[in-house]
Amino acid sequence: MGGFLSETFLAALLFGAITAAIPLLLAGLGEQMSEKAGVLNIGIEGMMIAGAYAGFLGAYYSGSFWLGFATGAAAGILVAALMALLCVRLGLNQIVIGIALTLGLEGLTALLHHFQFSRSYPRLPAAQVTPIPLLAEIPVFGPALFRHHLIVYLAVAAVFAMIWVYRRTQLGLNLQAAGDKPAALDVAGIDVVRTRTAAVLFTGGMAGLGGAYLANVGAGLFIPFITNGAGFLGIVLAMLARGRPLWVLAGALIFGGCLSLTTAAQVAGINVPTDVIQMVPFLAVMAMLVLFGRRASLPAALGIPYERGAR
Amino acid sequence: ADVKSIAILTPEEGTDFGWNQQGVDAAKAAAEAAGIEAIVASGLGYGDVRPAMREIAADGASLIIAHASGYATSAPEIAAETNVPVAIVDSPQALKEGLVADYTLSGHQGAYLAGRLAAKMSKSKHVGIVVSGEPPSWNSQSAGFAEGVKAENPDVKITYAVIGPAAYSDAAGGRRVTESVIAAGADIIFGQGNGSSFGMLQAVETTKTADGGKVLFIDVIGDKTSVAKDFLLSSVVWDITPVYSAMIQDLKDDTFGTKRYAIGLADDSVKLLKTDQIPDDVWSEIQKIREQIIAGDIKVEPTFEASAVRTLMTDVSADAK
Amino acid sequence: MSGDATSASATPLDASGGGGSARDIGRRLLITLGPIVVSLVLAGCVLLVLGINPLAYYGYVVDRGLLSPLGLQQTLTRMAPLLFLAAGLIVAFRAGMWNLGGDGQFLLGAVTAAASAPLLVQVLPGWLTLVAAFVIATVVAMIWSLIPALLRAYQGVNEIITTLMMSFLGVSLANVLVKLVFLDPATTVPQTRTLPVEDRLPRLFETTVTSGLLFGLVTIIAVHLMMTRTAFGLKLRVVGANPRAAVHAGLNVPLLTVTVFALSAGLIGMGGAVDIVGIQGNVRADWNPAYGLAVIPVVFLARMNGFAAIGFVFLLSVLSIGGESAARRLGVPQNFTMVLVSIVLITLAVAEYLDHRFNQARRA
Amino acid sequence: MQTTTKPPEMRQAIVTLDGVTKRFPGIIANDRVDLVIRAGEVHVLLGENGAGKSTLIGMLSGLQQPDEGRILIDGKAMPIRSPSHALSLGIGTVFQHNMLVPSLTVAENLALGGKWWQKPRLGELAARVDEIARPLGININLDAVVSDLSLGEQQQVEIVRALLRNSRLLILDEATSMLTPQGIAELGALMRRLVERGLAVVFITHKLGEAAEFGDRVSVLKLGRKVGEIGPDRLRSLEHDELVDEIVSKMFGRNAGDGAISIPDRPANDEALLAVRDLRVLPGKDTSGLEAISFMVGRGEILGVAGIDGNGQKQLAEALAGQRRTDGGSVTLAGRSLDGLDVGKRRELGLRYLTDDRLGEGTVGTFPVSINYFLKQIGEPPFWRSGIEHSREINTHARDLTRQFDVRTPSLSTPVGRLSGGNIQKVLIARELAEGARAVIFNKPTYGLDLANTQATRQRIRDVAGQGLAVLLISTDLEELLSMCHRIAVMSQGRLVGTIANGAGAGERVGRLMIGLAA
Ligand SMILES: Nc1ncnc2c1ncn2[C@@H]1O[C@H](COP(=O)(O)OP(=O)(O)OP(=O)(O)O)[C@@H](O)[C@H]1O
Ligand SMILES: Nc1ncnc2c1ncn2[C@@H]1O[C@H](COP(=O)(O)OP(=O)(O)OP(=O)(O)O)[C@@H](O)[C@H]1O
Ligand SMILES: [Mg+2]
Ligand SMILES: [Mg+2]
Repeated sequence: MGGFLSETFLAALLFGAITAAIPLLLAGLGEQMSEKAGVLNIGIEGMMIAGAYAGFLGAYYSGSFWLGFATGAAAGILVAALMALLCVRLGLNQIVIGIALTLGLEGLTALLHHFQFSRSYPRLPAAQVTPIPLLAEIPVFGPALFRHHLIVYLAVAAVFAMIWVYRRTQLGLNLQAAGDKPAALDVAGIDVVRTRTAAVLFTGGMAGLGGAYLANVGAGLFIPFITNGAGFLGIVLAMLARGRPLWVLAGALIFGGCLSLTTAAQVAGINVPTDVIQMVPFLAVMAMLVLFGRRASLPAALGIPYERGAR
Repeated sequence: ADVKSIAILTPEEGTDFGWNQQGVDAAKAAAEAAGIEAIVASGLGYGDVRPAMREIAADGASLIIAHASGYATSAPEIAAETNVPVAIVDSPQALKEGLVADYTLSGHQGAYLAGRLAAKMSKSKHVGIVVSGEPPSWNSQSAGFAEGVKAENPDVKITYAVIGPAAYSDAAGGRRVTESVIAAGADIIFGQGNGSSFGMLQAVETTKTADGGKVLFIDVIGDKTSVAKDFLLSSVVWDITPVYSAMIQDLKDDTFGTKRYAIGLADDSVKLLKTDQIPDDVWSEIQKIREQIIAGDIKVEPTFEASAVRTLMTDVSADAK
Repeated sequence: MSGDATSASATPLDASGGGGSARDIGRRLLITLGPIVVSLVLAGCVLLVLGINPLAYYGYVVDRGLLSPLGLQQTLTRMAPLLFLAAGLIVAFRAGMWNLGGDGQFLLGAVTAAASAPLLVQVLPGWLTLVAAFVIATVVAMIWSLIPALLRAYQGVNEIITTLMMSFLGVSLANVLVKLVFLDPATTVPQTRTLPVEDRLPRLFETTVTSGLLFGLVTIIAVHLMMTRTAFGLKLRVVGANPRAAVHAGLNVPLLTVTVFALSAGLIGMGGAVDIVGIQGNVRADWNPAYGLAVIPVVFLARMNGFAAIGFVFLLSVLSIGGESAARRLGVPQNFTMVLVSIVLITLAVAEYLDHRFNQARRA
Repeated sequence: MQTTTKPPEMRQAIVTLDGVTKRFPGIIANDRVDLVIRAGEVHVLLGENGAGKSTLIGMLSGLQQPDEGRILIDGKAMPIRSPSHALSLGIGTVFQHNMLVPSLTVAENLALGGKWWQKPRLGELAARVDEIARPLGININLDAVVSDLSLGEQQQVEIVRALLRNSRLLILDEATSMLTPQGIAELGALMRRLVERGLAVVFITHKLGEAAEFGDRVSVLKLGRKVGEIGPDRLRSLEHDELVDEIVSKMFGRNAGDGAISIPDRPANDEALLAVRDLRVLPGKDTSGLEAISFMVGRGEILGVAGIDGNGQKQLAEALAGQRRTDGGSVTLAGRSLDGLDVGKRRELGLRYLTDDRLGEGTVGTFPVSINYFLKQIGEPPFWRSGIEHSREINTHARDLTRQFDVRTPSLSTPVGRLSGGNIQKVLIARELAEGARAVIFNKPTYGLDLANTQATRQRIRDVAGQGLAVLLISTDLEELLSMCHRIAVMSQGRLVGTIANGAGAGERVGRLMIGLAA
């Protein structure tokens, strides 16, 4: 029983890939919304770590994963509110503020963890999974894909919800206009600052949720710097996807899959340093950029604050 | 010479139930025993620590313990510059009389014991090694563990997995990889990592073996009993206090820098943690093996290179087939 | 109007004009020091919550980062690589190219310098070794920037993604090189061979300050003058401010783009070299100081002005050296320094904004 | 000229400006302006470039807030806080500068502004657009992406959008600048129908003919102040020429009569200076190509290029200047082949190109005026020596040019983007005519300029030809071509469909060619 290529093992690998992909997916979807509306949200790593910390705190003290997700998302939104105030309302440089927020929150959560948990390292129980009837019984894929916490299905559903929002709703048009030609949106009677603020807050919520998932479901605990660059990967995914949520999903799965691949290779006894294997997703993305790069154009007003009446 | 204070520099905070905490605690204990002051500089990271060393030297420390292999280049340089003795790790050839001593530590003997223990206790006859990265001290213990398993029962399979480069804080990665290793059939996990080892613990606690059984965890360096009582099979516990005490003594005797320091089973500076999970008969067998190692009847050599460790793992797995 | 300091895309108005009057300098000083005082108060509140006396903390920061001779030397030493990084970013940002791949370029420069210098020093005279290490690091970093440069120049691919990706890749590659290729066979620790202290860049006078500081200062000033006083710099700024105008004016935009990337990455690679042959001596596996994350905002706050960047890099170094020391002495985790730097960055940015607003109101 | 149902002074005031003042850094854009906009009237706003017309519109549409004074809606003081507030008050605007989202389709652009949670009602929209656009003779493809449309088509979309809003007050800020003569006439008729339904229209134009033809009331701004108003009665009582004279004297403080046709004499020696043979450009995704264009321009000759906007004129200019890759054909200047040469080389040989996109590619808006004069000479002596900038040389020459070309700028170090459109244009002209010019391509040189600036620019062009240079004058304004050119070539869909010698009846023949008939 057991061993390489066993059903359980393959299922665990796939399961692991999904678990690793979900935070990237959430962050990427969030970042995509900001970028669509013209805000380059470099602070997403900070929003994620805030979400991871607050999410863990919420789940740990309340005993409820759902409350944890709620507090995580709320923390992300709180950070995003600061970013929206500074970058959208006041028009401060998005890169400066984004990096500053990331630095500050990584430091702050590490500090808080130090004083709060560094003697006890509390952990959460395993997350409750919701098997999808019938599908969950399929060998390998059932346990890997259809036995997850409900939030995972919701995250995937969010992809389709966002496709719908972008393609079919007035809000989608507004976001697109806010990123491509904010003045046109403004004179059409829609408040650009409000639209962008909403987008940034959404990013914060998604990033916070991603952080909370990472801490509560992915790791089951919070430790400093736990996000480990996931937010920056989210930025890359969002930029590559250029407004298409499905591409974010695909990208997140590729990254998650590559992580599992490194484990598979090791368990199979293939003697390749992990550094080399872990370059694979990045190499794949670079290759995609080289081949299809022409299409990776970005919203015209990305990164440029909007000020009414300015010329 | 007169020894007034010792200073210890660690890359992370001394609250990790592991390498950093062990260093800080031992330095404090050794200083207290010698009746001198201990200066603690923790959480310095893996970047440039020369500023901190220079400053501590200028503040009058009698000895600087650079408690990270990453500090082994800078510390001797600062020693030469400031004339303050330093102790470094992972650089056995770097001795310099009165100035630089090495205390390359290896728990490989203890890890060997842990391997014997794991092979005895594994029901699935399959154990896993999960590490956050591949620094020398992790490698020698991984190798020691594998050798112990193999010596106990060549039929026990070993699965070896590295979370990723610089994955010290990747708790989610630790959990994910450990779950995969458990799914591959392992029911005992020998885990080494800083923050990520809590992710491994989490995986062990929340994942069952294929037949619904319990998975157990063997830790290294520290004693995590207080945070993981029910799933902790054992730990290769280090105690560096004797090493630091010996350094202080050598400084007083002006023999610092003439010898290396090591830890081992003999003086209990490396020992296997006894937990409630270990049956008494197994424990006494382990104790016998310990005696044999101390007596030299069983030889355990440290292996530091990552590639050598990997080869060993492949070999071990191949043997198991 | 989208103010220069506040808009991510606006290039500062020509800096050549601003020979400051006394009042102007006073104002700059006020909008730099004012926010620092504010951030100290804010960060002090965090300290108070943690039960630490902020005054003691700041006392140490100032003393150990600025006033004590030893601390000042450390601060100046830390500035050396950061100055190169800032210079590289100034070239790119002024030309409107968002080179966010500094970390990868820096590390590859560092690793190749570290790999070559200890070997070269056995056959070459010391100074030639250092020159060679610099050249190698520069060229390698330049090559690493080639893909983003070509993609941007000929395919119009946004360089933020490509440089970020190449940075991730560069960091991994640097690790692989250290672990597999340039490994020092004499140690068990995965690291490159070590350049002996006596073969490194000389120190300044009787101090521990590396002469890399001087190179850094000269470089960043040279870059500043190049960008503001030469035809070449003006061409780059035209490309940055309005690429279509550059085409219209007959500039070879793709070529200039590639040049900008090469220059920027080369300077950053030099920063890696200066850190190695000036300070560190070798590169360990998994070493990544991630200087880019700190220097990028600094370059923006300096409005891509070389002289201002020197000031901000100095400030950053004081905070990091002094902060490390203060944290150790008071038992605060080192991470507090990150919080402090973050607050300083944000308040400086807000002060810029207020200053800009105030000016606008006054001119109206 | 017009039929009104009510006596003018009884018509209801929809919007009243009461002593409105707006200041920008260093300038008073509107200085205590009083204005009454009444239902049932087309109120024409006239004024030089920078007179403050767009600023006034900005305040009416909620983009700007007045520094002093009040705005009254239906007689009640009502600060217009935002564009959406303006829309809710029934004020719809077509802005001077394009306000469409290039990446969205026409339909999506028209739908912009709905409640955010709703689905855009694209179907409903199509019916309404049809209803509005058809009588206007506007034919727009709702599914086209805006960036694929020509500027003229985009302007049509904007007009339709403003009409879709059912506004009580419709503001058109230079909305006719990109329309064909036919389109302008249709728009005029539409405005008439709208005011008859009780709407108010504010119409801004630089073309006095349009003002006289469509307006019920004319207000004239000058340097931010309102310097005169001509009410409906007086407007009706004046003959067209008298009216133009009166407006011109109000705007410029002098008499008209300068817009007359004056074609410069050609020097006896009229050898071909610029010769183009079989020039081809491949069509792009959203641009038309060029097919076998051949023509010659002689020394001292002005060759006009007429055509509806978007028929390849820009591609022609760019291909000649070396900015656009060609797919065959040859260009020679004074006997020297330019084929394969880049922009800089062509300029050196004497070919100059004055772009129609002043801010987009002509200048670097954030750079000082002085540098912008020499943007095409970066690195050349005496301004740069061994690559080092010589500010004194640059400033001396810049000062000369500023004086010589009458560029009105606060200082040489002012960012050029802050100058008014006309003054930016003068900077460009100064740059292109710098020494060594042999042939000059002018692309829409007077687009958006006021009368005085337009005339000054036209005179420059005549002078240029008078000095023996070859001039290629691309324009969508037929009057302009007829008033200056020796010959007029007509472009349609990337081809030269004919060349007409200027003279009696030329306008009609050119017009026939433009709409696809034989001359
Ligand atoms: N956003 C702004 N910031 C600063 N100054 C401005 C701004 N907008 C307009 N101005 C100033 O206001 C003056 C009036 O400009 P405005 O655009 O209203 O003129 P205009 O009458 O519309 O000219 P044109 O006929 O060229 O459109 C200009 O000279 C300019 O200096
Ligand atoms: N960002 C700005 N800062 C200061 N002044 C500005 C700014 N933008 C525009 N202006 C002012 O606006 C005026 C030009 O306004 P605008 O762009 O409407 O040109 P214009 O006069 O309308 O010409 P045209 O009709 O050719 O467009 C300039 O005189 C300038 O002072
Ligand atoms: Mg205007
Ligand atoms: Mg205008």
